[in-house]
Amino acid sequence: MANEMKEMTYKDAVKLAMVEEMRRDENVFLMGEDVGLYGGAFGVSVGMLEEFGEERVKDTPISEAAIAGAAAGAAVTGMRPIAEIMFMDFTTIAMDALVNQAAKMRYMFGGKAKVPMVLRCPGGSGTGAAAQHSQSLEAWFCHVPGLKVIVPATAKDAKGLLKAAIRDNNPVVFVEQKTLYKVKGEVPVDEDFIIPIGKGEIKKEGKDVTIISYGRMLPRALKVAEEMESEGISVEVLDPRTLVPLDKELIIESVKKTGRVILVNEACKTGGYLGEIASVIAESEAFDYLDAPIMRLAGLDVPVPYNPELEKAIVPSEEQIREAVLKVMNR
Amino acid sequence: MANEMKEMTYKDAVKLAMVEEMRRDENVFLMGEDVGLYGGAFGVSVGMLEEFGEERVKDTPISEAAIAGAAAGAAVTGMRPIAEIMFMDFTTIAMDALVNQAAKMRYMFGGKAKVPMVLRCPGGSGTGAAAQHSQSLEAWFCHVPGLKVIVPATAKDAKGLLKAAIRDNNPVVFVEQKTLYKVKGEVPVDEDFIIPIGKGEIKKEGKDVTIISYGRMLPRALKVAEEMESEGISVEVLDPRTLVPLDKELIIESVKKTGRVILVNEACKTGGYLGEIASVIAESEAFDYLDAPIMRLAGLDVPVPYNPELEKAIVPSEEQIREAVLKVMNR
Amino acid sequence: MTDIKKETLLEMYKRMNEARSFEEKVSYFFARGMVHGTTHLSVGEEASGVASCMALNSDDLITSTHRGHSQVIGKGIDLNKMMAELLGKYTGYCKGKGGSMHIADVEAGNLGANGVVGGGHGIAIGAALTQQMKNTGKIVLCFFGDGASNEGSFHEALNLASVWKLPVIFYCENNLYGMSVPIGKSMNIKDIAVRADSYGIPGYIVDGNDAVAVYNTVKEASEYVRSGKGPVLIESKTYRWLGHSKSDAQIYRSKEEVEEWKNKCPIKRFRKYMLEKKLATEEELDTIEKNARQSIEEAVEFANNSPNPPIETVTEDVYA
Amino acid sequence: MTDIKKETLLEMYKRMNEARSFEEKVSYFFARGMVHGTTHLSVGEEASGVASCMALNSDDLITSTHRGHSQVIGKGIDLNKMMAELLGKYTGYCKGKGGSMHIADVEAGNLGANGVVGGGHGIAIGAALTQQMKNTGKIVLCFFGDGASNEGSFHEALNLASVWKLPVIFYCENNLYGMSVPIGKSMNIKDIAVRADSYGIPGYIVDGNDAVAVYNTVKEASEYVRSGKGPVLIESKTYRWLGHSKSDAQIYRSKEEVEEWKNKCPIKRFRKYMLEKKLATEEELDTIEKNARQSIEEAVEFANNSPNPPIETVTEDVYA
Ligand SMILES: Cc1ncc(C[n+]2csc(CCOP(=O)(O)OP(=O)(O)O)c2C)c(N)n1
Ligand SMILES: Cc1ncc(C[n+]2csc(CCOP(=O)(O)OP(=O)(O)O)c2C)c(N)n1
Ligand SMILES: [Mg+2]
Ligand SMILES: [Mg+2]
Repeated sequence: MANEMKEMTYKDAVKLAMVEEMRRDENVFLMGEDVGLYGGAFGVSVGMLEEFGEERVKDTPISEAAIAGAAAGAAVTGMRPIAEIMFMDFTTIAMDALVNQAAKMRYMFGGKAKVPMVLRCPGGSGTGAAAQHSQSLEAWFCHVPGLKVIVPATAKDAKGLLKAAIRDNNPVVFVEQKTLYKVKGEVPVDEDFIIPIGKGEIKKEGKDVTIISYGRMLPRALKVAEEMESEGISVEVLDPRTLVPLDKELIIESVKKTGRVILVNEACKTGGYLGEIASVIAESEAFDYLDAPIMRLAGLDVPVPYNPELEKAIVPSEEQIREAVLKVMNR
Repeated sequence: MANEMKEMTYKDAVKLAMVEEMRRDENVFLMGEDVGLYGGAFGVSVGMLEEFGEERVKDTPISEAAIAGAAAGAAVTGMRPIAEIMFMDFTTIAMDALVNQAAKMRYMFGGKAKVPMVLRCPGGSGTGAAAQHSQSLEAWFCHVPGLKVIVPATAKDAKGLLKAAIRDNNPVVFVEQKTLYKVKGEVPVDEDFIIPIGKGEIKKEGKDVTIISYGRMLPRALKVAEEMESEGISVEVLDPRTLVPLDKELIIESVKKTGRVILVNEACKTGGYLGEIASVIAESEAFDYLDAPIMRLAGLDVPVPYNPELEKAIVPSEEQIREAVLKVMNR
Repeated sequence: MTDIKKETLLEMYKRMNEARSFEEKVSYFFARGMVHGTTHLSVGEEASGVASCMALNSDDLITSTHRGHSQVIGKGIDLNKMMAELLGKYTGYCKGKGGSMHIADVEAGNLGANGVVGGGHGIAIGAALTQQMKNTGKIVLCFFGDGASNEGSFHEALNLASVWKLPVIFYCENNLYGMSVPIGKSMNIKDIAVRADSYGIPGYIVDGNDAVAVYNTVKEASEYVRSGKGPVLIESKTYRWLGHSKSDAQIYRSKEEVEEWKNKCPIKRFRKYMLEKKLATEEELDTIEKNARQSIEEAVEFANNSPNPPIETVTEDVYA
Repeated sequence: MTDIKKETLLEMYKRMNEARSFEEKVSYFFARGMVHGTTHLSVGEEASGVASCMALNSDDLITSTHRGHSQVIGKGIDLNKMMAELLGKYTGYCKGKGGSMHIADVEAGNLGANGVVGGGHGIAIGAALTQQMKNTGKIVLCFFGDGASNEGSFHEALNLASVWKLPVIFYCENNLYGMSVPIGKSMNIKDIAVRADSYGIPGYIVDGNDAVAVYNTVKEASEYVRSGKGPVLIESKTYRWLGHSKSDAQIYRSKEEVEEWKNKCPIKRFRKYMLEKKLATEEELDTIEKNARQSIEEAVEFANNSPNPPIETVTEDVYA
């Protein structure tokens, strides 16, 4: 039982985490635009209204600032809100509440407050929704002390990490991946299955080169890694899963082992979080083990275009990841 | 005449840039909270109302989203607005207009629009204004394709770069430094003095180690660099001035020359722009010239505290910069 | 009140029919997975979108919305380029980079549809500021939905526009729903027009399915606005027949409600009106309808024959 | 209407005097550069800040503002810890990390002053949601200024609170100015209370310099709100005597205007009222005033004798 697994989609794993925590703790509730009867723009919360009622699955007006602000206010007074922002792009409207209020309240008040809220939002391109519905803005939140930032790439991680986020006493930005919502994976049934925030995972062991990736790019990295076995290149794939706090130890150990590292995400390259990861490596003892420059493979520095071919072209492809591996291997 | 210089404060240099451009081009105007009679929270625009009238120096309601939105709308229809956000911290309220609208309009519309606006805002700690009035959030804007980002550290650069920003056909985020407002420097009188956006400057030549710094931390870096001459360490100080576009060439050349690099700013370290600069170096040919790991010296990952001693402690001190130099020099 | 010129009425009828045909075609494409992404159709709202724009001068400006096809067709758009954009083609208004949610033609005064609910409010007041400062005599019409009127950007923009007396019409298309949430659950007022009082500006309510009423209301409002008296807020009451976007099971409303509104079809109603008033003949109107459908077929053909954007354009147009 | 208990009236008078003395002291410190940063004084607004809070139950909650000293003293605060916080001391409410703009005491229901104009709106509705969901019977009073009522957060919060019938009083201290901009240039309405209509909630206007009127209005409103009928908006008309913050030459208003308002001193007025109504004797009131000044002297002493925060605390309290 404790180790029982069930196959489900990433989306259903997100829902299961919410449902389990709402059953467990009456202070947990969900609010957001169209999360009730409609079940959310991506159907993540379908059925939750039926189980928990309008009291705990709350449709809001289209007011992102109020959603995030209300979450902060509810959290600091004893609730554990989960606030859904329909697309990550619309966190732009919630930034003051999230950054200046939720993230800073504890510190500004000398440690005499806690703000246990989760802000869920789907990020990423690949759905043909163009420039204002496709961004990957996680780097912004990583730059705000007081926030934790999670980007799960598998159904299992989604469940374990969202449960951890809901139980955490800090504001957590939980970035879901639109294009992974329908991807299935094995998920522990155990209601106490939690993945600690701040623990990365080696998704595939290897010894020649480390690929560090998260979110939508992770499956691509894994696929390439598997394929390269046949070419005699042993690729390790590491998923930090949590961006803040970052599992530096795991990263440094892996890079020390392989001596080569490629970082892959889909956010715009300039100013993205890969720069942080690269710097952590460059500043660490792993620097001396590097046999090749640290390589970032990220999204192009452009808004997300509508045309499907253009849209595809802005994020790293399997082919590009492959080439990157060959390059750092000097092949 | 063409090379004539005048001593003035950083603040007055900012004003002079605005005044000259407003005289030159009737499409340029200033709007923001209390920029008129009051002259802005930091007195930057004192006197401008008198010269240009309420038509062109416009007090707004306290509505940051509308300020940035109106700037975008005015810019795309033929004006060249300068929008002041009173503190950088309040750009949190203007993010949708700036990021989803202004920055993306040109691209979303297939290149058939231009958005010549400048968003001015003062950043940084050191004034006892605590967590919501002291942030250095430039990294956010650097991560948004379509925006240019400038952080001048001297009166001369402030004038030359702001004029360039006003003449630029793209949205530019111009981050002023509160604690430098009263610092004086020599400024060219020439009304056509422009510093091209994207050109960094070697503020002091050296050969042993490169310090890359900008904004408030630059004078500190320079001071330390001068002092270290007597200890026989030759420190080069490079100010990128423009963060996007970044003068990669200048950076790479400098690092190739010195083989050692320290990056200094006051923003929170995690997810800050130093990570980008570090990665640019680590990915470049300069990597092979590195004799020491790339070192970042940035702000602590905490909200800005009120107490003056705590506030001082969160940003790199001259002493810490000094130690960093000694460290990379293995002394 | 109705001294609208016959040619204007016919043109209006034409554009309403083009909008309807355009969206029926798009809906067909989506149902068959022939288009990428999503789209938001305004079927049932044609009078609201078209007649409002037609009451403007042709060089006035608009900001449009995610549900903007009727609006921009009302403004007078090249259907070929619009269809091409929807299909992501290089010949589209945005060279295939924008799609349905970002159709724009800045030169012609269409400052863009917007993927952000309430995203047009700020742009509209800025555009109006330009008209005021340059003294162009032009005005701006800002489209938005009932749901958008709950965004902070609505409040900030209306307030600023009022204080500065900007020449802008805030035109709220109240179709009774946000995505799935009925207005009764997103605001505690019956008429969005009352919000005008918060800014000391006139508020109008108009039956958004009555093309003539829409036209006259916007005309009247535009005179007020153009004269320098400041902005107004118009609430246009209407209804969308189809789902919010391509994937909407519509469990939040009843079939009866939808049917009821289909009976209030703005196109049929306008047709009936013109016939009753003898402003046009059956034949004339039939021809217009046929031509409208024809124009859309041609637009599809144009779009289908258009190239995709060259891949290297992906990095172009970020900076000017 | 005035059946306010004598002890309440006297306590109110005491807190108003404490607020006045507190700020006079702070003003003195600032003038001499003895305090770090900036501060925003509410001298002249004591009735508005104090009497409103006193009309609440002691376990009700508030969100305060950058100009919040009268507000939090009205709520009943430990003056020692407050002064210590202002001086950045470890014994302050926020261990010296917050300062004047962030004085908070979450346990006592003070959810914090706010450096962001309009920053409290969202927090207040969230706190009210907690009370509603947990059925505590408590309500929240959200302070903000006339200027703040032009922020988008105001609009979003009032609308959401209205739809959800949250137990929150939105209490606008209209002191006629933002920083330097008079309300006539930041909004096009005479009374901010009219904005209540946009949300279908009751709006009240009260003379913010009349302590008894403020008390009674908030009392009445709190009964409405506590009974589950949803939020209300109260506009309290008042005036700040001093500059916006420490560095303000006040060229945007005339000396006469300031003098006029000084003549409407809320403390003197309240004193006169109590004497006329024979609710207190001169002696009683003198003693209260003296004690108030004394409390502030003691607070200063407490603060001065308090340690600075240990430097290593700088990295504490970021995460729970
Ligand atoms: C800021 C923002 N929040 C949420 C959304 C998702 N969304 C797109 S359309 C829509 C409903 C908008 O309702 P309304 O303004 O009434 O316009 P309608 O769709 O009814 O025409 C929502 C919630 C969005 N695009 N932008
Ligand atoms: C979001 C934001 N914008 C601007 C400021 C700068 N600022 C501080 S107080 C103030 C005036 C506020 O006016 P009002 O709300 O009327 O309050 P008052 O100061 O009159 O009490 C301004 C503009 C701020 N702190 N926050
Ligand atoms: Mg609607
Ligand atoms: Mg005020």
